[in-house]
Amino acid sequence: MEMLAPNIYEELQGPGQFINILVDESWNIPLRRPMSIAGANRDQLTIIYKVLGRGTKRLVTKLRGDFLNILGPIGNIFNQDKFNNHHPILIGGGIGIAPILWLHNVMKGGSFQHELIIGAKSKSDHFLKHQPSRKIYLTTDDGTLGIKGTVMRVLQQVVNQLYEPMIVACGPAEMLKVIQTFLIDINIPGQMALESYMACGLGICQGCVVELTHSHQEKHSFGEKFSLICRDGPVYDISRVRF
Amino acid sequence: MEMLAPNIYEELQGPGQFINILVDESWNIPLRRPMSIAGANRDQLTIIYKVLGRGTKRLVTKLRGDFLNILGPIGNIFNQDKFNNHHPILIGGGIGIAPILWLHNVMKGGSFQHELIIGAKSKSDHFLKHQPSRKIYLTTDDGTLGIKGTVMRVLQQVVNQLYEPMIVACGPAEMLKVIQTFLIDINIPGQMALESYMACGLGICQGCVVELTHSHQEKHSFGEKFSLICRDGPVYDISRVRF
Amino acid sequence: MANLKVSIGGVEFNNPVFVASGTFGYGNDVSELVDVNQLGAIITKSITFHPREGNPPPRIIETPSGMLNSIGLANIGVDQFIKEMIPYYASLETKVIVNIAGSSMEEYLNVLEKVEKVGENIYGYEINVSCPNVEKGGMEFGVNSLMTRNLTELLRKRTEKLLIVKLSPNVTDITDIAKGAKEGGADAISAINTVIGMSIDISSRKSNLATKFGGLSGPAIKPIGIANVHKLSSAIQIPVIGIGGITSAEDVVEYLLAGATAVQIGTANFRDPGIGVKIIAEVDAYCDSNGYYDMSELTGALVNDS
Amino acid sequence: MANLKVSIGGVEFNNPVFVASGTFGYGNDVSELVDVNQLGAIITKSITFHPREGNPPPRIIETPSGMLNSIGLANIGVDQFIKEMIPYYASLETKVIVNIAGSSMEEYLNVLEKVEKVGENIYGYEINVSCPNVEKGGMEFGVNSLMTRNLTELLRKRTEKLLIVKLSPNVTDITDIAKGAKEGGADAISAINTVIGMSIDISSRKSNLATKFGGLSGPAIKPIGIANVHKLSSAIQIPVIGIGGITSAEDVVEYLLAGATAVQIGTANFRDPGIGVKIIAEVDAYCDSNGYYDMSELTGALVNDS
Ligand SMILES: Cc1cc2nc3c(=O)[nH]c(=O)nc-3n(C[C@H](O)[C@H](O)[C@H](O)COP(=O)(O)OP(=O)(O)OC[C@H]3O[C@@H](n4cnc5c(N)ncnc54)[C@H](O)[C@@H]3O)c2cc1C
Ligand SMILES: Cc1cc2nc3c(=O)[nH]c(=O)nc-3n(C[C@H](O)[C@H](O)[C@H](O)COP(=O)(O)OP(=O)(O)OC[C@H]3O[C@@H](n4cnc5c(N)ncnc54)[C@H](O)[C@@H]3O)c2cc1C
Ligand SMILES: Cc1cc2nc3c(=O)[nH]c(=O)nc-3n(C[C@H](O)[C@H](O)[C@H](O)COP(=O)(O)O)c2cc1C
Ligand SMILES: Cc1cc2nc3c(=O)[nH]c(=O)nc-3n(C[C@H](O)[C@H](O)[C@H](O)COP(=O)(O)O)c2cc1C
Ligand code: FES
Ligand code: FES
Repeated sequence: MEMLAPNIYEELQGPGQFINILVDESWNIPLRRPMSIAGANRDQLTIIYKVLGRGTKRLVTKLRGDFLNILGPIGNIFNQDKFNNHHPILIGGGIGIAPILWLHNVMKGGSFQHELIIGAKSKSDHFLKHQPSRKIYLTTDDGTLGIKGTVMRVLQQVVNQLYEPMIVACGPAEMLKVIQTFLIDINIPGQMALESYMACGLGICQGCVVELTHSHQEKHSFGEKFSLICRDGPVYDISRVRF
Repeated sequence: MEMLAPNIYEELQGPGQFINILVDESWNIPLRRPMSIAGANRDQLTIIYKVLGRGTKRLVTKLRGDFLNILGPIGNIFNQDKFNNHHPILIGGGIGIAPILWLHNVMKGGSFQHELIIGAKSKSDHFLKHQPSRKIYLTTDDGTLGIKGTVMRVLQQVVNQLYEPMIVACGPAEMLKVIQTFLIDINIPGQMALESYMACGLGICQGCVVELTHSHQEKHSFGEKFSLICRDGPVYDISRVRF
Repeated sequence: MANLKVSIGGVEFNNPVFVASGTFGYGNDVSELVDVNQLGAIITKSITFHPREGNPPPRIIETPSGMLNSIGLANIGVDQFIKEMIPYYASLETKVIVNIAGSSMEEYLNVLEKVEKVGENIYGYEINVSCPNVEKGGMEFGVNSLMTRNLTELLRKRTEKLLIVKLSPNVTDITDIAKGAKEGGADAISAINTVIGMSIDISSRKSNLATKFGGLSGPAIKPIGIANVHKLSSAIQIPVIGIGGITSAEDVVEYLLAGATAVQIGTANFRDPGIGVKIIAEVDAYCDSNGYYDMSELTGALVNDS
Repeated sequence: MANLKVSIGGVEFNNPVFVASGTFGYGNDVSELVDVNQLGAIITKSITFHPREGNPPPRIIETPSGMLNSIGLANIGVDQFIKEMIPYYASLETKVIVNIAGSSMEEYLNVLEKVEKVGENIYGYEINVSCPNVEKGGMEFGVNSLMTRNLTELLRKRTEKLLIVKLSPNVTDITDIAKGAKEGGADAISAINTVIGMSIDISSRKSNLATKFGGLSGPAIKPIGIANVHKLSSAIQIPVIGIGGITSAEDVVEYLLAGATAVQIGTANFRDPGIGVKIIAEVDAYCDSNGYYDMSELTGALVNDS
């Protein structure tokens, strides 16, 4: 879905950031729905979303030309400075591909070397081409496209062939958890963008927390153990998150 | 608004009856909205409604071809047998014109003599022509069409010129109340169709009652003092209602 | 086909989906529209000893995801009920539970004894304790544990049929009241009755209900119902019948997981009196596609991992 | 232009539209988006003596026309609050009220005394009594009239500023608790806090909140808020601040008619943090087009004709 949002575009910092969408003007759907920005072009933002429940079902009913009440840009960004002496491996799974795709496109534009791994259940969930020669690897659980299995299969392969790899991931909690365990084991650094239920996206409800491994107070979070994904996230160092 | 409703059409008894419309499939609008039938032609029902609040605002968003969840036909009908030795004066005001128009059309079809008085705030609320020669009198509060004033102005005039008049009225409670007081004073009989908030329209919520002057248990009402408008009404003898 | 049967106090119901008191009349009004025999049970509109006119209109108003009502227990009284409804109920296959209300212990007892004498196809009583108790100066039975216990005990002595006490959520500690009911000999608890609410028409500056206060029902109160059912089922050992805001098979499953043995559908009947029957089929389908074979696998099967 | 000013316990507020505790952070998070100086008052997130991490996630879930939360009073603690927020508040024109929570009488007192020493632009305290009282074995202060009275009395002795007691609706008789607060010396009552609720994810069979139970808020509870405010304003003579499900100027007017002197906007801030400021303008316009010149013409102006 594409939308014209000049004000947000102006303040945009980069991949990782998201917008918070009021999908229904009535209280039929009380809370906004957060969606990562999947791309930005002039005044236009792109989001990619999967229809899961009421909110996203409502979102698909929006027509070209409709107004949408959105708040953003929200959150921090993938830290690209850290890529300097590293070879980034971008991993996106399920509804977490949006920020990864944006990052991929940004890096492609800047001709930065990187690998891209996108996982999904089945062929129909994909919209890229499986091109291992161009370092784009698609996986499907059912083997209908690309490599059969999860993103882990590809990751395990490519990670050994690269010098100083660094992982950038976004996707379902289960996927991130497996990646985290794997990376900590082999001592490879990484960043990941998290998701959670959100009421405000502004730091005022304290609803969107994640537990951190090292106690340390973030800028916007009230405590040291829990961090606000909407303001101090969604991007965290992979080792810092306790699932 | 017109709708195809063959099942309802089959069971239809006549003017006075209404349908109960689920204007929103979600609970954003919890209760159905009752609307009098304004006409029936083959399998097609007509309703005429005024946009007042959330329910009717939702109703106007329905498009040709949409499905509408309706229950009906509900309620009793104007008792036309009683017209036998009488000269009916039909009075409709505000959102109460629908059943009156249907009755008017039915009687016109059967070439029954009658007067029709329709009152509204202003010209734009009317869609008939003011034709005193054809016994159709329109009134407006602001004098922009027909006779300036309320339906009472016309009623007071015509009632004296007729032999054994009988009133059939539907409209806002205040209008019906004034008509009732007037008729009781001069001892003229009448019927009127009432409105009220309704949850079910089926007799199961007991929400839609009106107080009666003479205690007497109706078929569907639980008590003697209060009568269920949805099942024992909406049409009542004018002298029986306590406003 | 899962086994939808549930058993409460020794009585077996074909399925756990009942219709709530006051939201289905006596069942007869809609029997042309709905195959009421498919329902797990019909709970009647509250019956009092004398007929009751109920409160003056307006009696209902819509609210966000719900409604307020102040019907005021309008009902035909126990004598007319027995005369007109008992023969109708005898023709039904669905089990009928008579909801009883009263403003004194004696009134509850008198209604129960009359029904007890004649009641064919009446499988039990649901005691609505949310009525002002005239003996105790208008205090509701349902806000006091001891009063609830005494009332239940009195009724228990006169009937072997199912005795269900229906509780109000408008109390500090619902489990305390439930314990009173249990000690008095109740077979089951049903909860919740409506939540006290009010709404005002700002243009007329009047309450939207003639009685000012009314009872809130519908999806808006579902989280309140779930919380109360979960509290109750954790605190007492008798079955709990869940009520409040149910509109779908998912809602039924949610109540069962919270600890309910059966549920009642209320306000949703006003939008669609056939919703109960539809939901039964959907619960069945849900069980099939999720591998549940018996309702007992759902009741209280909440996963506690914190 | 109507006169929107309202006075509570001698303090004058520019308008009756405040933001509710826990739904606006400390005000600073959204000050770039919203002109917070237009608000009648900012009620801070509850402050406790020590910083509190709050409950584990998930902490929020949507419900019909509302939401459940179990934030668990996450806050930065009184010391950091004083260090970081007091300077910010000194720069505001809007009056600030500090909401205090605690699990013992002493904790409330210690927080109040610390703020009392430094509090510039702090016009008073809102006492959140819906916290479990560790001294009394976890029983909430807010469910007991005497405990509420004692707590209020203790705090009253230490401050001349506005003392508001915020009440929970999860009690049998809210007016009883309010009387305790009034006797203890409260200047005003605010009501309601959230309603206890729960919801379950039927596919994982877990509660949607890590803590199982949470607090229900939003339009779903508006009728409950209106009912409680009307009960309170009829029963006690001190001002009532209405809270619960407010999303529009009409809702504000409804609360005022029910008896509130001012109101607080909660959950609606999460959809639009600027809603309070918008509503103020709309209340003004509403008064103009309906011939009200002063808020006092609205407060309690319910027409009783039954
Ligand atoms: C920072 C952030 C960025 C996001 N970016 C995207 C994106 O780019 N594209 C996209 O499709 N989605 C994204 N999401 C998730 C998206 O917000 C949810 O999918 C959406 O809110 C679901 O709404 P719903 O009403 O359709 O589903 P609901 O009715 O709320 O839920 C339906 C089902 O989806 C699950 N679900 C709900 N919310 C989430 C969630 N946040 N994560 C995982 N499962 C969930 C529920 O558990 C439930 O089983 C993002 C979330 C966050 C916090
Ligand atoms: C038997 C019956 C037949 C009816 N026939 C028609 C008809 O043919 N055409 C038509 O336009 N309307 C008819 N009505 C009224 C119609 O049901 C209401 O106008 C409608 O429900 C208003 O819904 P809403 O959501 O738009 O307004 P709401 O948001 O519910 O209310 C908006 C405003 O309208 C007023 N209002 C609401 N319901 C009524 C009512 N029943 N009577 C008068 N004022 C009301 C409210 O007090 C409020 O001020 C009938 C009602 C009944 C009971
Ligand atoms: C219009 C109406 C009338 C009711 N009448 C009764 C009654 O007579 N006796 C009773 O015990 N409960 C009565 N109730 C309460 C319901 O049985 C039920 O407990 C409550 O509505 C909550 O369920 P719901 O949210 O599904 O409606 C009534 C509810 C409504 C809405
Ligand atoms: C996420 C959230 C956090 C809250 N935190 C607090 C709090 O810290 N202290 C408090 O007194 N009330 C707290 N409340 C209650 C609100 O202040 C308010 O009383 C309640 O939400 C009802 O108003 P509403 O329906 O407008 O949200 C909180 C409410 C929500 C939704
Ligand atoms: S979503 Fe409200 S604080 Fe993060
Ligand atoms: S509308 Fe329910 S009984 Fe008439």
